[in-house]
Amino acid sequence: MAGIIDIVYAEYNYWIYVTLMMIGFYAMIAKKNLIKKVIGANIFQTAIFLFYISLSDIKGGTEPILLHGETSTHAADIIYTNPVPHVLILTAIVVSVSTTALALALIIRIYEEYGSIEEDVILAARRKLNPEFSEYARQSEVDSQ
Amino acid sequence: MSDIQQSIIIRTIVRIMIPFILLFSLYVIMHGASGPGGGFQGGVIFGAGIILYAMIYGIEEAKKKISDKANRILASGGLVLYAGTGLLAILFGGMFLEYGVIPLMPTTAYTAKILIDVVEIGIGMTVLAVMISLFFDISPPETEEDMHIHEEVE
Amino acid sequence: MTFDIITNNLPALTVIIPLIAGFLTPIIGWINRKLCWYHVMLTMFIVFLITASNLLTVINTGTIHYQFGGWAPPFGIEYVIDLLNGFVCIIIAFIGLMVSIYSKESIKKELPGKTIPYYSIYLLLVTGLMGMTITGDIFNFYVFLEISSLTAYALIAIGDRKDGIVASFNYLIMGTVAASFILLGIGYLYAVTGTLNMADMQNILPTIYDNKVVLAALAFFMAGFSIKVGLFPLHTWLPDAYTHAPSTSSALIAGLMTKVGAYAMIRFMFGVFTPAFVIDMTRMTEILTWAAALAIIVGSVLAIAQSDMKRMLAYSSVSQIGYILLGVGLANVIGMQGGLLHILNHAVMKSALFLVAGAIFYRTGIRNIHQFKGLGKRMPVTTTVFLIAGLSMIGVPGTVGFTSKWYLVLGSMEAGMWIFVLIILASSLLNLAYFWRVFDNIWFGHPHEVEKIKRDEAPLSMLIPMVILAGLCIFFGIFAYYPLHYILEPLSNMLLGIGVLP
Amino acid sequence: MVTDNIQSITPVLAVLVSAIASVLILAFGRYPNIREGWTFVAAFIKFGLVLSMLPLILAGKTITYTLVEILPNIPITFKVDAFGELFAITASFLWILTTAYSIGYMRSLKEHAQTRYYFCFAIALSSAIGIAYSANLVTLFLFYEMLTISTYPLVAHIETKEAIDAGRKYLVYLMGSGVALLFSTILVYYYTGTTDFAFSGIAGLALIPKATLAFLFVMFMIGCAKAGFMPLHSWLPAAMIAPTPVSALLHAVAVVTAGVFTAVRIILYIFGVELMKSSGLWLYMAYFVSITIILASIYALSQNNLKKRLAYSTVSQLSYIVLGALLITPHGITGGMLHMPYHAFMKITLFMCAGALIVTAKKENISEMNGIARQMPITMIAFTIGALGMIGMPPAGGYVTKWYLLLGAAELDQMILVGVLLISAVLNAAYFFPVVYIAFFKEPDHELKYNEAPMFMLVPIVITAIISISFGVWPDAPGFFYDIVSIAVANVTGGI
Repeated sequence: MAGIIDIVYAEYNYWIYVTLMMIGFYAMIAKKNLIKKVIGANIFQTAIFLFYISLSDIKGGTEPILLHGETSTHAADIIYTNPVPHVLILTAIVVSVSTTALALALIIRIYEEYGSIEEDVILAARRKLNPEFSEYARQSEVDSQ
Repeated sequence: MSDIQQSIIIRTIVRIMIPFILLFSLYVIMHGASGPGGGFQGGVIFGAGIILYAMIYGIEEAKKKISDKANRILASGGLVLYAGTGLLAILFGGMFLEYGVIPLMPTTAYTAKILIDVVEIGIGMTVLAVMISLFFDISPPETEEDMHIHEEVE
Repeated sequence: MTFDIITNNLPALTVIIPLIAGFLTPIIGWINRKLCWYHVMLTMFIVFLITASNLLTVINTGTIHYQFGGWAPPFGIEYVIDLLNGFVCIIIAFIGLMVSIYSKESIKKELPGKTIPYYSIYLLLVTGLMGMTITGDIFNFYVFLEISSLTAYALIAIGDRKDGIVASFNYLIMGTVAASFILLGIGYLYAVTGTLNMADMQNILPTIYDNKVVLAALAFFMAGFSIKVGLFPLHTWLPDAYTHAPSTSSALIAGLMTKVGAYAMIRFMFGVFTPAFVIDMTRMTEILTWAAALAIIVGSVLAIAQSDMKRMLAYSSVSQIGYILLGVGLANVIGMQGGLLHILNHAVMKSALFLVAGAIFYRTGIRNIHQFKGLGKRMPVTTTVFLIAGLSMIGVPGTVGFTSKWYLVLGSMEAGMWIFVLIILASSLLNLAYFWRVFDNIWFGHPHEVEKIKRDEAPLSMLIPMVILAGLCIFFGIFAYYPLHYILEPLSNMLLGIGVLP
Repeated sequence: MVTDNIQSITPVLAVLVSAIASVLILAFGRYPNIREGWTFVAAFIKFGLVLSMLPLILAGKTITYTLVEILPNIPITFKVDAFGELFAITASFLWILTTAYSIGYMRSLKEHAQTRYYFCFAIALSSAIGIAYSANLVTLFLFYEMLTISTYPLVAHIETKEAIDAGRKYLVYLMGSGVALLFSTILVYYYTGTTDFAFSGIAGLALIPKATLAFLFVMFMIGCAKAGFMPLHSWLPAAMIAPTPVSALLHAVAVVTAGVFTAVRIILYIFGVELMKSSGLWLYMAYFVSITIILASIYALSQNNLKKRLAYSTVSQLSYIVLGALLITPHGITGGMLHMPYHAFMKITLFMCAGALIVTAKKENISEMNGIARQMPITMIAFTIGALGMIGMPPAGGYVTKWYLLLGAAELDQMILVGVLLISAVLNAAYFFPVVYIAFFKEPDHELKYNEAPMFMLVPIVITAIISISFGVWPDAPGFFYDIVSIAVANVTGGI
């Protein structure tokens, strides 16, 4: 048993990220509320960001910035953390923000049109409005059961 | 208006804070070439300043300061500035974004620093404009009429 | 001298021109709204010329490498154009050009007042797709993937239809899951290789193939891309999104998004991982073929059940994606050629079909197949285009559908998978079933009322792209030799690691 | 026998003529006279072009032309040999007559959508000539599918629900079988790397396993559903809903003839005489088509609708042609090949007579035709000539081919097949003579006045009837079908 605990403890960052990711994934799939879906997506993405960030960390490392007075030869002695994942994640965060913003904008429009952000209500409204749709909706309900 | 929006303390503090926030954002943008910072961060800080203003003084007020059209032009202009700098490098015979080839300053590094600053400004413009317009777009409508429509839907 | 400057930088310009143009659109629209269309068309035309020139360069002199900012890989971002993405790029640019010509009238009617944002997003979508295709950097790929996805969500939701917004939201959720999986896969690969450059990665990976992280990365990539291309069990976002988007958006997204997704899948399988890994070690290609075969059948069967034209076409896309991936998954030169050829063929056919659906909707407001009676008389050119594209989908010889089917069947025989032969042939009968229903409704059934119907054809700017695409359906059906011989054959050899890189 | 090969674009032109005409027909859709004028012009030019190649063919040469290579190693090539020329002459000559007949028929009945009708007809003819001149299976498949698609609007022409259903059935059977043909084409290409027709068959096929070969043969024969083999025949009677000139087209000019043509092409030019013989496939298939011959005749007996009776008769007669090709002796093949144009001419006579009855006397069912010969003597005489040919009695040509077929069967010691041929002759008589009897000798229900069909319809009937007689009276006229067939037979049997 101790072995397992050691493994969990030694790489706790990965466990955290996996747990967060699954929470987010669950919310995206299972929650009927559209806002909660978006929150789920955010948790999911944030989990991945954490994974990237923890990836780049080195014990005892310092931020990779050349400070004044340090020459390049001097710099070789210092352990730097890897800056690349940070840069990548910066971009990914921007992407995530854009996605969230777009999702929220869509939710506002959905709310304006259907008066609800609950998936069930929207589905029912669509079925009522659009007879063509009913077949499809029934089918997808069967799928989900 | 909510209580918070009416609170004189908050209104005054926000009024005092905002110039500093914006100034700091400009510092962060311009510092991008030589240290931590850059267009993204600075733009977001700038946007946050405006959003703070909008939260306290109302969106209509904020829109008077920075209109939708201005937002659009800032967003487009910023990217054009960024890509234009890259294209400038092409015109001087280099690769895209290869700043060193532009004979602007005596040393290559110096030229690159100046041009990276230009690029950062462009990015900053876009980011701040997008942040602000996102806030404007997503925030609930404030006028009486709009509210009315919403109640109907519910 | 000036000419050199441009020719040296063509790879970068492929992406940058639509990007800048996209952001110039609001400014141009601010000056005069009508200029937007000319601006977009001109941009797409220039992009098309650039991609054509890129492809010719690749065919003549080999792969192009372009280093951003002069930073050499693996540190800098590198754009690499080889036969595969040169081929896909020109398809993107061409379909983009055609749809942009078409959109003039369609936008005026379907999206009044949204012209400027539409065109702006349009060009950004093209940027995203181009970037995804052309980049040689795995993270840069992710960024462009997200650009294209976000713009696609926006293009679907931009219309007035209520359902479009919900469809777009569902697509967004699915797309986010897909993109996150891909991001995770990228993270895993970066963790084990320490590089983001595709070529570099391909050199490093073979030494660590027994590492479970690599395997997990492959699984994440395949899951992510399967959602993006709408492979059968993961296709649920696709029919709604295609159906409820505005006509031009459907044509563009149906014609291109899934193709680029398929491209990405191919690129990752054969350009990041090695053929040996995906074919022999993990048998990923074999799994892919079965999934694709399932998609072919289920997509066609579901298409038969639809009465909404665009929905029918959407389900047919699900099945056609199966063709592409089946060919790729067969992992022999012939099947691969069939799959790759189908990228071109399906882009041409499906765009034409969606444009026709849009033109019919534009003139009559009808989407339901059962109401199509008498259309043959009313819109003869449009319906003829539909006939040609529909016959191509069925796979009648002399049209593009036949050539890819020929290769796919031959490839399946080569692989010894006779069941796939059966599936491909059966699916062409299923295609016949759902397309003929539409043909019947268009031309037959009301002999006496038809005489009274007046000719009421779509405007010229909508007809021209449709007719060109229909012409291409036949052109590439008869002259399939050229793409096959000059591009696809060396390309398939290259992907499968047979022969030397050009 | 060495054949010289000539490069010439003539076959391509012959195919294209009616395709070009179809565009003109569409363009002049509003002016019926000009529209039909184009059809006539195209028909004559086409026949002229086809005929212009005849001297070369009779001199034992072949003409090829490669149009374009659609896929690497898979060109669209045209090749005119004796067998193809046989079909091309039949189809292009009958097109002239059918056109004249169509004009009479369609105008008399004031049919709708005539432009579409002539348009599709022209395309169908292009496809038929394309099939005749194909040099490989891919080219053949291209035109085969084109023929199916272009004849669909003709079958569903009247656009009632029944017609559309018949059209669907037609399409499902023929496109479905097209898939089988495609499959076997690809299979041949996969195993041998070529799909070209060769006089002695594709050599590489002899190397593949016997079970696969049998499977391939079965797939090919399913692919030839246009030839109306028995389990896959039911589209043909259903398609009788179409206007009569279309039935004539289906039964005589293009579709089913194209089907048997393809079947014979595959049997003799893909598998080849030697392979058919060594693998024993010929015998199984011969028994199989014998069943069709007998069963279809029995079905025909029970039909009251004249056109349907003729349709089943076609199903039965087509199998003669295939049977001839399967009787891999020179005599048998001669009989089969010769039966193709003979049957076309005789059957078109019969159909045109049936159409004339519909237009003039408004009668479709045999039971209503009491004494009809008093009203339309010329038509019914022509009908009788056609019927005699079908049964295999002089003076029409049927007896010649039947004689060769019997000879072939006897040479091979297949007494069962001889018996089948004789029984079928009896059955043919059983279902044709009542029609003749009713028309000529039964008392009419009411007074009938002399009233023939319009000239446009009558003249073609007379011409085909006369040609049908000429087959019987002077079968080996120089430069006529017999000469062409003998060259074709020499080609496939290696000049034995």
